[in-house]
Amino acid sequence: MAILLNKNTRVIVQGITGRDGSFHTRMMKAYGTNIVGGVTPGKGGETIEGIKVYNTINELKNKHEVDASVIFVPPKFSVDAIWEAVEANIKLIVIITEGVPVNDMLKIKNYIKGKNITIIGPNCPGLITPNEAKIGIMPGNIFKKGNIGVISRSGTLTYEVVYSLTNAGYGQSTVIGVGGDPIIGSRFIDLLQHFKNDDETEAVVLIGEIGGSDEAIATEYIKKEFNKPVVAFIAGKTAPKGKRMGHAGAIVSGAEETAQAKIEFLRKNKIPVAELPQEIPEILKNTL
Amino acid sequence: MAILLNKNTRVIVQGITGRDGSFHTRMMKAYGTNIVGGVTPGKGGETIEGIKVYNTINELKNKHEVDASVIFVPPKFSVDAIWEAVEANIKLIVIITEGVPVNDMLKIKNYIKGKNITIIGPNCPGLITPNEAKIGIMPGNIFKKGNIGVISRSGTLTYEVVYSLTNAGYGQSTVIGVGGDPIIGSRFIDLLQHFKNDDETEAVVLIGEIGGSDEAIATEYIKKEFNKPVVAFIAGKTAPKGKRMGHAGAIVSGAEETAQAKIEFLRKNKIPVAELPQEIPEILKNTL
Amino acid sequence: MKLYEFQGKGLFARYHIPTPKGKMAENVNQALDIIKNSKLPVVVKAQVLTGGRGKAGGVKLVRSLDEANEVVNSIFGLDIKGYKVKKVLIEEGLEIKKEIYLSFLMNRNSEKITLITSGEGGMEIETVAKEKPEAILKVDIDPLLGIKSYHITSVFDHLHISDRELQKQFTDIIKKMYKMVTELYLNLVEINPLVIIKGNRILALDSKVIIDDNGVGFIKDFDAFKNYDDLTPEEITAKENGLSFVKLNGNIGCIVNGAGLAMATMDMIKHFGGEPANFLDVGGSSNPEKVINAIKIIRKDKNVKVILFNIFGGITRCDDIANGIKKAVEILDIKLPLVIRLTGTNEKEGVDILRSLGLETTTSMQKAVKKAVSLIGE
Amino acid sequence: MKLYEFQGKGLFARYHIPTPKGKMAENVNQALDIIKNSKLPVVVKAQVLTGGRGKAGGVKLVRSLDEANEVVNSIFGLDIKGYKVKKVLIEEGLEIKKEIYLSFLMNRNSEKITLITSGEGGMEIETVAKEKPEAILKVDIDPLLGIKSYHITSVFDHLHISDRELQKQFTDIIKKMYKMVTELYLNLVEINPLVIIKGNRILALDSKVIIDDNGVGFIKDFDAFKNYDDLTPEEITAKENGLSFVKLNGNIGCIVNGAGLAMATMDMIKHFGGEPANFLDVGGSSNPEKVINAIKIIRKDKNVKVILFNIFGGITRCDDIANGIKKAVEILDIKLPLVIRLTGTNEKEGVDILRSLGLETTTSMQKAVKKAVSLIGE
Repeated sequence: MAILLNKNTRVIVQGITGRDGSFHTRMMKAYGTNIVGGVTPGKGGETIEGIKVYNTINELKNKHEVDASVIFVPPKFSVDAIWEAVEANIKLIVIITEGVPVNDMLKIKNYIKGKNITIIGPNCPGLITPNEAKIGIMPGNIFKKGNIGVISRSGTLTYEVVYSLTNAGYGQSTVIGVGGDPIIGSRFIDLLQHFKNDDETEAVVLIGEIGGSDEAIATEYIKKEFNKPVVAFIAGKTAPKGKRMGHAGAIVSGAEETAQAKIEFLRKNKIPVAELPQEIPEILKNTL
Repeated sequence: MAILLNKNTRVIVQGITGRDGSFHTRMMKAYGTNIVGGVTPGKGGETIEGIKVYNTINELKNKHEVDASVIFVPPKFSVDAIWEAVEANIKLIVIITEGVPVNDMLKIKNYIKGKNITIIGPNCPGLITPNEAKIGIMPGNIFKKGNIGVISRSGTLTYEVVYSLTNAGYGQSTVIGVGGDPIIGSRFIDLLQHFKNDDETEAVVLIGEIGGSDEAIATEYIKKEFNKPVVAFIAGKTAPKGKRMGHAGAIVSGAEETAQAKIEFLRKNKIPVAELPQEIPEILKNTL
Repeated sequence: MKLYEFQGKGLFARYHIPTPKGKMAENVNQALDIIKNSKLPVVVKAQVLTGGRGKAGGVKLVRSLDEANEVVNSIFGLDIKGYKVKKVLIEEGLEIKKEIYLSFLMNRNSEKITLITSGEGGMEIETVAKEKPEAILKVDIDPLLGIKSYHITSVFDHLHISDRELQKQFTDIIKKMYKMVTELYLNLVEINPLVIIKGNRILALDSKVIIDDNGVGFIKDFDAFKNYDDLTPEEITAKENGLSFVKLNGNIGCIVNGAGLAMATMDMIKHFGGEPANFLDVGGSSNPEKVINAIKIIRKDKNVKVILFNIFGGITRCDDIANGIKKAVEILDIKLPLVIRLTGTNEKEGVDILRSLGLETTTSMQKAVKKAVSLIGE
Repeated sequence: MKLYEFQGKGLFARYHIPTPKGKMAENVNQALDIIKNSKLPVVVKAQVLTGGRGKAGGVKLVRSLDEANEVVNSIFGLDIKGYKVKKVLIEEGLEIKKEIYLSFLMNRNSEKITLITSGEGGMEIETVAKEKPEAILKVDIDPLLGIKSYHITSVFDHLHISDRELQKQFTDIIKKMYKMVTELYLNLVEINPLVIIKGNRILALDSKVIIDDNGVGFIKDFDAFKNYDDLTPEEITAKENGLSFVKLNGNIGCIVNGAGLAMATMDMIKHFGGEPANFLDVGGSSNPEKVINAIKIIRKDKNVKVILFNIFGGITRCDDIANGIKKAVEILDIKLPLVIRLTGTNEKEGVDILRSLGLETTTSMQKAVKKAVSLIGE
């Protein structure tokens, strides 16, 4: 089953006419994603990579059923693009854009509460259910169908880990990059709840980093309610305090936000933590 | 069981120190309502009718569990009072106040979607589950425990109908005045859904009036999904078009909003409509 | 509360929504003076709080000074659906390229703020809805979010507006109208037509503004555009005294607590063969003054032959009403027969007070209504 | 982005949040001039983008002109946590009756805008949280609703402020701070202390303002208070070129795509016994220029002995990076050894480009990191 995404998921691309939007539309289509339409205001009527472009989601929805949207719109217009997807009641919204203001994301998160809408990102690589579909910018070739769920705050580090998993024979059920911003649509705990109910997922790899407390919240949840093995990796042991490490959300603002503190807390709660990303398959082998 | 309210419901009174707030606190207590506290900013620490007063709901909630709030706050302060109850996540909020601006109610209604909060009112008499508890300003003595649910857009007209029901031997499960404003927390259809699932309710009396289309929406719902007898009364057959009849919501702005059109639509859908409020018990007798 | 066209345009000016140049006149001479000093043609528009003035001859073009006298006199002489024309607005004549309908309203059904637009500007929207529904676009806006770019994009798509400069002006007008709706507690703001004139400028040629009665208390300078011109003098007096009153054509005056019960009372009078003279809700928390004022207002109507009280006490207490009646009887010289139905909160106290005055009461609404109707028959 | 105290107070002035009278000085003479023309006492406050200046001697009272020279010179001579004092703010001395802590922040955990207040003004909030947690009140505000009267009531209750006049001033300040947070995309606005002075006036004695880096592009006149003073010159160059760069103390320069992978690369260097010289994320959609700029920035650091590329293509394409390296090799005279790890999107094209330059690549991160560390050892 995997989670959130499969080959039947009907996906639209917001910002489909831009450089990244069109390139990744091609890549997603090539991977098998069921892309039903694109949206760029003022470009309605064009065709990009064989996909019809509309001015608004509402116009598009008159023609197509939609399950998910991926947003490649530049920061200046991204906030309205997100609201458009939310107001159109699209159930899965993946925001690739980096640079969405935090206070807009706060409003959006508070608005979708209770509305059964899942947002992934912003500032994220998207998600993939191997051999079925991908939404976002992940390089499809490194993934392999299987039973490991992966949730990560980083893009390329996810590829690194997945690459090791695939090479070691561990395929993935669904891999999700949650995004590097301080306020993100889905946190570790939200996605763990999905993996808990997914028959295909036998174990989960969590890839965290400095900043915030999502790893600690996830740890508490895993300890109490999560019934599958989890292996973690935390990036940023050598990151200095108070400096933003690329991601807007990767900044240590309290002692509990360091990589060391997170690793300790995970281990204290019997969740194994790899020293190097490439060690994860080995640890998984001992856990499964 | 009745709906929404019983003798265990823990109720707070916002605006408890005002003339109406304190008077009706006494009346509610006398009827048996479990009033656990009151709120008036700046009056914290006082005691009204034996009930402790707090400055804010949050302060009150440190001391008491709360299931419902009734708002007697004057219009100028009522909007913040409603938001305070909503933000405190009180599950049943009854707004007696007349004069809440429509655009604030619109915001409030959109905000509570998906949050499992029920609002009754504004500009309403409240609700009562006879022999258990009442929230609001209804005169308790005319009610009698029984199996008829009553939903009404009017206050005193409700009393009139209930008085006839009680005199004819028909007790009530729960009686709700939904309020006379154009935008109200719970519309007929919302409450019919509650009555549908209530074992104690055997039939429902709907008391409508000119303006809006809540009666038509309820009619469609009853026809399709409601499995108990319904008897209706619609006030305003002699009301001129385009004139507001007291209630902000009681104004005919289209042909389908007249009493005649509503009555016709109900009858077309096999829902009996009384000519006079006092005829309702007789019609019920033929229906049950 | 409805505003006049010129008041609505005053608000437009405040929000920088462009309108034609225009001036108000309150009599024929003023109007002629303005026209003399204007570049012709001008349009003379009757200011009345009702629709359909165009058909009634209330809007006319003046192309030359020769025409002015006749046009102005004819408009000031009009009575449009019962409203006498007391003011006219004189505006520059414009070369119109396109007419659009645009409005925002508080939507009872969708529970959103709804933008409505159509390319059939100048026609009444109800007519367009009936005859050409596909010409209408409705966009529901969540008041928690406000108006967004994609809402506006869908308006452009619907109206086929692709010119960038027009889009810019249009966006500006839409956003400002939305701002008006939220800041001024409007139930409706309608521009019909919004026109595109020569030179690709967009202007609001007309205005219809309705303010939420519950909102007026929250508007800072509400007094600047308050008007009661669509109410009768009695309705104004009632409003100022916290009573809901609507005049009808019958002879049984009604004083009722609660709007629903008041309507049901009217309906029942009719049912038993009588004719109600009014709708009157004395409201909750009644103090005795309200009853006195209610009686004063009702007996101004010389058709009224009997006053029927129908009181079912809830938040209203029967003793308050009874005390009001008592005071009224003491102060006013009431010649009309009073029929009193009294029941509910503090019923006993109320009945006792009235009994001490020799006034009979009943607890049955039907009995009271029948009695009032029968008194007319006598 | 952090603002200086004086910049934050500039924003306070714009929002009409009262602050003490004060003037800026950029050198000793300016400062002494200002003090000469001021009513004494005054307070001289070092302007640095870090906390703890008080303990470091960066805030001093000048009671008489005799003291001025010594105080001003001592403060301009300070180095506070690596920040040299280049500016001071000279403010009127005030008679303080009460000190309050008040801030708003974008709260990652509750996902609300959180108001934090405490009666222990002047102390660092982290210290209060540890030593006297009950002194702190946190009020979560839903950004869809904004700040409401009951939020403010709970602040008064917590701080025991019952004086009506004080409540009025306080309410005003709280609402304006909240407005600042939302309009200026602030991650934090902190007033510590907010003081009540003689005559019951409330003033912001200090300011700490952090703007959301993602928000700065949306602020209209952001340039007016932009500053990069907490960044090194290399960090500024990096920022201006769209690179994320943080200087560290090691000797292995790193160029990585993706922040997480960049951190993991640093961690792995350390793990294998090396020392990273920097964090550098070239970001997604890289164009060749970014790679050239990255190399330029890294080799300014004379400690760097080897440059390690760790590229895992996703949105970044390997051929773009390879073309960047190619151009850099052509334009720049690169003396440092390059260790290149390249895999992912367009890997083959990238490897081919580099091979044509005689540059070896690997697909293994561990191999690359080990090689870089071993090159240092040689």
